[in-house]
Amino acid sequence: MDSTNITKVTPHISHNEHLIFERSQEGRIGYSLPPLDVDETPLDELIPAELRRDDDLEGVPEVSEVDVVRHFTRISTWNYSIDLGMYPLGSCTMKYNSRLNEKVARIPGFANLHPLAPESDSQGALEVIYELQEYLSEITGLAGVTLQPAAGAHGEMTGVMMIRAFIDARDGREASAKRRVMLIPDSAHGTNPASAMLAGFTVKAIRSTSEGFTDLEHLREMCAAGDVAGFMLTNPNTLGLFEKNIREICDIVHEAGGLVYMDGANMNALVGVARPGDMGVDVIHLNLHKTFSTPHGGGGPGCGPCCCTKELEPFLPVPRVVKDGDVFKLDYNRPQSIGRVKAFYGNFGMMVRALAYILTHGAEGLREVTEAAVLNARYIAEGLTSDYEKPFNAPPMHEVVFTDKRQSRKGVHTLDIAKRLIDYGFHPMTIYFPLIVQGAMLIEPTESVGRQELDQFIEAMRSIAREAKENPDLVINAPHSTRIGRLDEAAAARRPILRWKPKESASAA
Amino acid sequence: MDSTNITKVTPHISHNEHLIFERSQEGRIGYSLPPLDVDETPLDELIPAELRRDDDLEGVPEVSEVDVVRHFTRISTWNYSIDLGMYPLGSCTMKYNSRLNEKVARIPGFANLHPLAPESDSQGALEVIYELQEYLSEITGLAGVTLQPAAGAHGEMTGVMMIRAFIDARDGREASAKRRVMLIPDSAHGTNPASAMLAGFTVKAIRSTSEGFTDLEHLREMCAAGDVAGFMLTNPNTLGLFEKNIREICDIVHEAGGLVYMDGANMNALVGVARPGDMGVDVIHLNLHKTFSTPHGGGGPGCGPCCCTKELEPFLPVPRVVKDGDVFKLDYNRPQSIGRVKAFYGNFGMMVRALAYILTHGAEGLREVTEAAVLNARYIAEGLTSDYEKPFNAPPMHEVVFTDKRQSRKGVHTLDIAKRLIDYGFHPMTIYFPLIVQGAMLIEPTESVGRQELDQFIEAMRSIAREAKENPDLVINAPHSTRIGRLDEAAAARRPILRWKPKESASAA
Amino acid sequence: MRYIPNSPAEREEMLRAVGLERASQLFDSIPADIRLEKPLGVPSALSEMELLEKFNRMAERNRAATRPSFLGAGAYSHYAPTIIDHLISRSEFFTAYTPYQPEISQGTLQAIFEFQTLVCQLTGMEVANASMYDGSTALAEAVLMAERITRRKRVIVSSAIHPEYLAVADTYVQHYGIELERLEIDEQTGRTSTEALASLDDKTAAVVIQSPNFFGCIEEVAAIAERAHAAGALLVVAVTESASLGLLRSPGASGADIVVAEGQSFGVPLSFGGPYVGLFATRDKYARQIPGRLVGEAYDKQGRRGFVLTLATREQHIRREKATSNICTNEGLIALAATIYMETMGRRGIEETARQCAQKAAYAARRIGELQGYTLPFSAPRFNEFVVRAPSNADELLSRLASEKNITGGLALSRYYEGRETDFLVCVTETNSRAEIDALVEGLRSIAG
Amino acid sequence: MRYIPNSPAEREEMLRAVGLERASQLFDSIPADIRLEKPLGVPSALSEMELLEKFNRMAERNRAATRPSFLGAGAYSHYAPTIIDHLISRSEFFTAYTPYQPEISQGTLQAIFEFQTLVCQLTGMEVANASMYDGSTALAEAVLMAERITRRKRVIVSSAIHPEYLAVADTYVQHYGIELERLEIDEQTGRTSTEALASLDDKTAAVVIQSPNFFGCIEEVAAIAERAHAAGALLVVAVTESASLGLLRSPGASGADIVVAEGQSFGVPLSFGGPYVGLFATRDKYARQIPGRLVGEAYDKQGRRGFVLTLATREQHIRREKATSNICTNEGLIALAATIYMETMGRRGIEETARQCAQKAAYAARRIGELQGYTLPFSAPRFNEFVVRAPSNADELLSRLASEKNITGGLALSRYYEGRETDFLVCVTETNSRAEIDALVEGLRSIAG
Ligand SMILES: Cc1ncc(COP(=O)(O)O)c(C=O)c1O
Ligand SMILES: Cc1ncc(COP(=O)(O)O)c(C=O)c1O
Repeated sequence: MDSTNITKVTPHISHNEHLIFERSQEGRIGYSLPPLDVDETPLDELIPAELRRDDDLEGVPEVSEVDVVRHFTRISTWNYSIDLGMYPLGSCTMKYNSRLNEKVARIPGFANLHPLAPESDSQGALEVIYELQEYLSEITGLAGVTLQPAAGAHGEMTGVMMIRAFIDARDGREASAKRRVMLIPDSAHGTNPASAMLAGFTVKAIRSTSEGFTDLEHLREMCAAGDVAGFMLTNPNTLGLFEKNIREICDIVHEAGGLVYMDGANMNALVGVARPGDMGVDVIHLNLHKTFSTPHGGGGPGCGPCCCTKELEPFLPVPRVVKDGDVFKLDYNRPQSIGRVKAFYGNFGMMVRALAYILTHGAEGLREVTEAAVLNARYIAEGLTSDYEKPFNAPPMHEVVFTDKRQSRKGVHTLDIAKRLIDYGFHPMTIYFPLIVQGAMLIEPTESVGRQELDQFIEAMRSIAREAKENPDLVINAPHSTRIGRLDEAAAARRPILRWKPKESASAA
Repeated sequence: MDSTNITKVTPHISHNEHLIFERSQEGRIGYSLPPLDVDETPLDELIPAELRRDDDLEGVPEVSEVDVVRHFTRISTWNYSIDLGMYPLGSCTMKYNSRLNEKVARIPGFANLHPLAPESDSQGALEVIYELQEYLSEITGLAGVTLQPAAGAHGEMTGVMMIRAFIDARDGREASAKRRVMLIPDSAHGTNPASAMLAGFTVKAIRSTSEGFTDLEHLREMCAAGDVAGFMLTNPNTLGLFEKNIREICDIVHEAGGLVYMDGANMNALVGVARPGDMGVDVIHLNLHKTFSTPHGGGGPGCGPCCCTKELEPFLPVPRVVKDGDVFKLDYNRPQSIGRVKAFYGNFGMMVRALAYILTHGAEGLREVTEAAVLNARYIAEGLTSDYEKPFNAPPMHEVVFTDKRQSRKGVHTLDIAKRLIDYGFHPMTIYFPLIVQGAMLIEPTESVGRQELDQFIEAMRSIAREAKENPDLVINAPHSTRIGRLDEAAAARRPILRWKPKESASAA
Repeated sequence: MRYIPNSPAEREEMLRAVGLERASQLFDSIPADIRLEKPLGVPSALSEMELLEKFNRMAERNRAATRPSFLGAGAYSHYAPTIIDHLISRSEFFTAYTPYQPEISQGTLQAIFEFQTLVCQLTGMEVANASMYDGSTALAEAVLMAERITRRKRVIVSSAIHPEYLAVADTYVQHYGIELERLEIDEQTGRTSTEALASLDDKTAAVVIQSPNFFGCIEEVAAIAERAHAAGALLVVAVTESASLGLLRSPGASGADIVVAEGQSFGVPLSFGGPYVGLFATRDKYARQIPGRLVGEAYDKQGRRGFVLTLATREQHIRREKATSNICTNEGLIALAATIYMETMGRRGIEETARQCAQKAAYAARRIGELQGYTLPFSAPRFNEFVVRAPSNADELLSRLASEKNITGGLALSRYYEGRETDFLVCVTETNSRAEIDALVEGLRSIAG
Repeated sequence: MRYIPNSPAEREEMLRAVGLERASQLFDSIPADIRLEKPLGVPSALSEMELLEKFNRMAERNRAATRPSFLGAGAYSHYAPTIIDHLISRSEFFTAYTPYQPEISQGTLQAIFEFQTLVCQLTGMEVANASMYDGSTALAEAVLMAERITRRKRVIVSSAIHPEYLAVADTYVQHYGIELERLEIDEQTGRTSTEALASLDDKTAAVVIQSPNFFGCIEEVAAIAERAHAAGALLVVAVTESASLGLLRSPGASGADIVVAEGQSFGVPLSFGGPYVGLFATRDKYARQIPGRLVGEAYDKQGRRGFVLTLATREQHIRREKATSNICTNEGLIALAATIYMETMGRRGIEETARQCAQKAAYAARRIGELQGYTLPFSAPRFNEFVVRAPSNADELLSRLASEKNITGGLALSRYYEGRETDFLVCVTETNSRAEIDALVEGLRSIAG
């Protein structure tokens, strides 16, 4: 039945929840505090008026607890989430987030522990960090581990800075000053060049071959220049293909005096099956919020541990968590360290979850996950080849990329297909990444999806392919089933409104 | 945009979640248990085969943890709930369920306590029960309290059985055998007569006056017969009106040798303002899951404490929680008790929540709630009088009743108005109760709703009244915005399908 | 008050809007002489911080909650998968009312339909309701239902049923002219002695047993069913430890006509005795005699499947005093928890849990039976509970075990029975590690010796 | 494995469907010589029960988590309303990704828009981003942003900034040719000594201060802002204790150009140092230089309001090495928690919390200041932290306080500074009861005496 031509109907009250500032009413209260239990000193005696606020916190909302609960419960229903269905964002590894891990991270002994508490009274927390370091070292086949970085990009910055510090130490500042080029494939994620930049490197791109692999010729060429500090590659690469020449790649870079950085965002294809350390990689970052299932939280928090070879270990950030007998300690005495990348020890809460993930799976379970994840991706690849163009032939690992070549002939582009997928009840795949594939659609089902749902997804994609032929407008105008339609992002960027303002002054945005 | 004539679109994957049995796949696993850590004895030595299952639990689902989480997360989105908006079910008191109370009830010291643990090691739990008893006694103005009943109806049964036991003791079995009539207003909730029945009473109805009050004449008449054991009334009554003659009513019943039972479902209109004990009531039940905000949980658990006068106290169920010095004890030695109405001590988890509710509000807060609840109902009454017929003139307390008299002239009935309200994003009010009002619409906003939402509700109801005049079919065919339309309940009752069966044998339902 | 959205100022405005000056006028219809003029004798409001402190302090006094325990007797410690609490905490479930409006209650309705199905599968019955308050009230309702079906007044109940269940049944039936005759316990086997069944006659509405019974002994349900049916009586079977359904022949398969059970074993916290959930199942032919709510399949105009509350004509809101029961609010959220438990554990997990309970109990029983001075008086096969006869007063022995070894060793039967001063009931589940069991055994040894 | 929906049998079928026999063939594209042939050196799987046991055991070893504490120094114990954890635990929030698809991410997007607004209101700035990793990295990014804006390389930083923040800044800027010059501390007031500001010149990109500073002293922000602006430099103000924003003149109102803060005080658990959330705010004119994500208002064809990620051209996925930062995943869920905190506490609760912190700290400072042998070296006004000079080595004194009195009395400054062996930093918040404060005072007295 068509509900839209029915006057004054909102399908659900939760569909028109305003901003909290629009709900606020003077005098409403949502908090409770015990009465002040010490004798009060006149504020002026404590803090002179000129150092105190004089705006009476004008504009900060005044709402009841009930208002807050309804507000966030309602707007939460506007989100898609893993718990509602498959979330096949390529490169993002949207796998199931275990409730058990959430519970463990909330144990008061962890949640209420102050980072500056005496080490002797924080042994359990230090043990968590140490044990996780050990397992990540085993999984990557690399000796040194820091858990300090807060996300993948942060881990990248840490890793490339370590490469720089290592080369400085190895060649001496002067010689190393001539080694300031970081090679990065044209298929790489944007954070790679941005992170290299933070370490003061000049970024040069390495071409990919028509098969979707690193162009060894081009790599040799660039290395020949002698100014190469390192090569940052993702493996499996962002096309979902395993760089079969990885050993040779590492050799080329090493012979040229550079180091190999691996972006570990795609480790969900390798855990328990192959180890970067065994491939010749010198340093890698992991995304615990991908491979190790810590929740994405609508954009973080993450945790981006950095693992490296023995040679690079001295350059890891301080402090390091070490074991001395059966006591865990913080080691600050690392003269060659690149320094700190974050206050305290990183996103500890994520470490607890990731350790719980590893221990829940065990060795067999971790490999089982990898197999299931790759199998699911293969299954989708198989299911869609007849309807969508696959730019590369090599069998995909944990994710597969398609293009909109065929559909675009009818004027239907990747963005339209993605939006139309929403009407079928799925979150779209990653689109327009990697940049080297025209209208890329990067699909990563992860291991957390069952066969029926994979079949539904394949059926939906095929149906969209048919619609693109028979009724392109239907696809081009999608989505048709959401609370709001496509938003005018261009206009939003032209005259950005980045905060709420009270009506009167709203113009003065 | 009209999404319904778009082929193969389900607005959201969560909209077509099947039964778990339809999801089940042989070999899927959702559980984890530690390996058995004792040496295993062959089952046949423990339990002979003929006493063991031989069906291999055929048909019980086999699903993964991820399947379960998605299944319930999806179907949960098909529910309306207090957290999504106003839930104005008259007589049900759907108020905000505090998260703090949920947290408190889950404290391991309560959640993991076995009911048969030694009293000396359960003092905290006994203290919760005792303290709650004390406060409920203060709130009702009645001396004796039991928390054993699991819900309101259970409390009713307990209360009327106590009345019967009291009369048996007072008049002697023989004389009392002639007192087996329980008077109940025609406006009463169905559980009242059903509970009276359980105590072996014959139920006789008392008429209500055209003003919506107990008909005193009729009451006197019935009492004259001399066979009256008691009178069960709800106050404020189910029309939302306070029985202003309550004192007189109690006198009439008492003089006739009967006792007065008050259904306390509507106590949200009285807490801190007036006490049943002061009105002459002998025994009352409360619904902690209404007045004291323990969550309804989609149909329970509830908790229906029963409070009574000193005279009735000896008849309360066993065991009672008593305080002896500063030790809390279970007292089983109550020779006149009606016995047990439930194993153990009642729905303890609800008691913890209700006590937290009382302590969070404090004396002032409890009265504030009552005022806010009655004010909200008055505000709605005021807002709707111009569009809907109000059967009674007296000012309503915490809830107000309207009829569909005006709308039904156009063929639009209460059920249609209720369903149409769903399209406006509200849960409907209680309908067709009380039975004595034609097409009753009983509206109870509770204190948990803010003015804007009350105005939206009033506006929605007015708009429906307009639609009923201008476009009755729109209302008669409502709802138009839900996942499914009105279900054929008659057909469902004619050939009931009350469980899932595997396809093949489905016919044999 | 942070739970009341409207500010004092807003409430003032609203008062004006309805033509009043003072909030007190809202209560003008209450005669002055019965209005409460002083504030309630309730302490003043506590903040969240203060409230949590108070309850944490009280919880700490429940020492028994945090030590190894071998208590069963109607409430069992089983492992509850973490997702249960997460899912029932979705406010779409726990802040919803009874599903009176199916169009916006399908989540609850479908979950109940799954619950009813699972209860049927595990009990081996054909139809189950949406839940009762708990096992004990379910048993009482079963007796009343048997009377409705057979129109007979005599009911024979086993003395090996949970004493508190029997007490509740006594309360429920006392005004129905139903007499509950007790069947003795066979002191050899620990089972209900079937001799008295000879007295079965055409006045007998039902035979009521519990299996495994209160002493942990598995009854010969099939045999008793035959005897009952031969006399035209119904067999009512109660189960307090639902985990046993994963291993034992289902009551349905053994000939029961009505099965009631306590569902607490299915992922529901002990919570000092409640809220739990009563399971109630019977034969299709008795569906219209069932107490409580039933959810059935239904279709809308477009033929879309949904679920609704059905057969409401049995219920109090329609039939009033003629209803099959007075129950209204039941145990919805707890039934949901049990549903999530049964589906998460699933076919294999329910079986494995039962297997571990039986094996661990067997191990504990063997070890304790070997102890100097301790004996196991009953010979019948058991599931996960068994009676131990101690060398001295069991109550004193168990309190010493608690204070000296910090173990709750079981339940002294003197709580319910005279002449069983040295007996206590031990329960072992999958949550009791071998180390705990060994500590119990060692504790019993050292305290007795 | 219960987190993998497909059963082994289903996976076998799927393997066939993609034309393979064995799962190992899925990895044929990996050269044999680098495939891992042995199982990983990771213990075998733990069940839920075993896992919870293990983590509970580890958690118990964190004794400091469960005793009264007066630690601050960048991480603060504040009361977090219960609803925060309930709401962020809705899977619609915590299992969603960065809101790349606005049509099905409006919940997250609107929440971030509210977060940005609240951060602007509290800091007194015009534009704020969707969050940074934490306060320390936010500060480093602010320095880099100041360099981008001014194209100057000289940055003057106060030595009274959190030492770990300074360390992070050193790491971030080391390859940018930016030198961080330290401003000394005035040993009288405990404030940043402004003398060195004389050296401000046209090469100076920014002056960077923290207020309240690491020693708890409130800086004269406005005065420093004037000096900086006079030289065409920006003023960057860091706040580690965001609760202070409820009482102190906002950095924006005092002339700051960039404000960074640690948002942990807003309802975020201590969690041994993370995850926390960095607040980052500046002036409208610098909006296009901001690092990280920004959410803005947008409209669809029917003119319905929604929110989208905007000004993406600043970011790495578009600009790559020319981006304003490399940040991608930020602290979404923690920003949501902070948003819920700010809205629940609201205008009056944020003010009241700050007031109680200041009053309780003042009380504690006065009581400690009166103790034999203890002095308060710094004279500047403070919020809720202050330095105490002890009669003997502070580190030893605090360890005795912990072991003998079970109180974490504060932070010995020797952890970060040489020559401050007898100084320690005490923090008092609304969560410290008067009884706790008195116990601290008494403990310090008895241990010193
Ligand atoms: C291939 C790749 N590299 C790096 C990153 C950056 O990781 P993060 O978002 O945790 O900073 C991502 C994630 O977006 C990625 O997909
Ligand atoms: C007036 C009235 N009396 C009694 C009851 C029965 O209470 P319960 O559902 O808790 O058994 C209700 C609730 O439905 C009610 O509204």
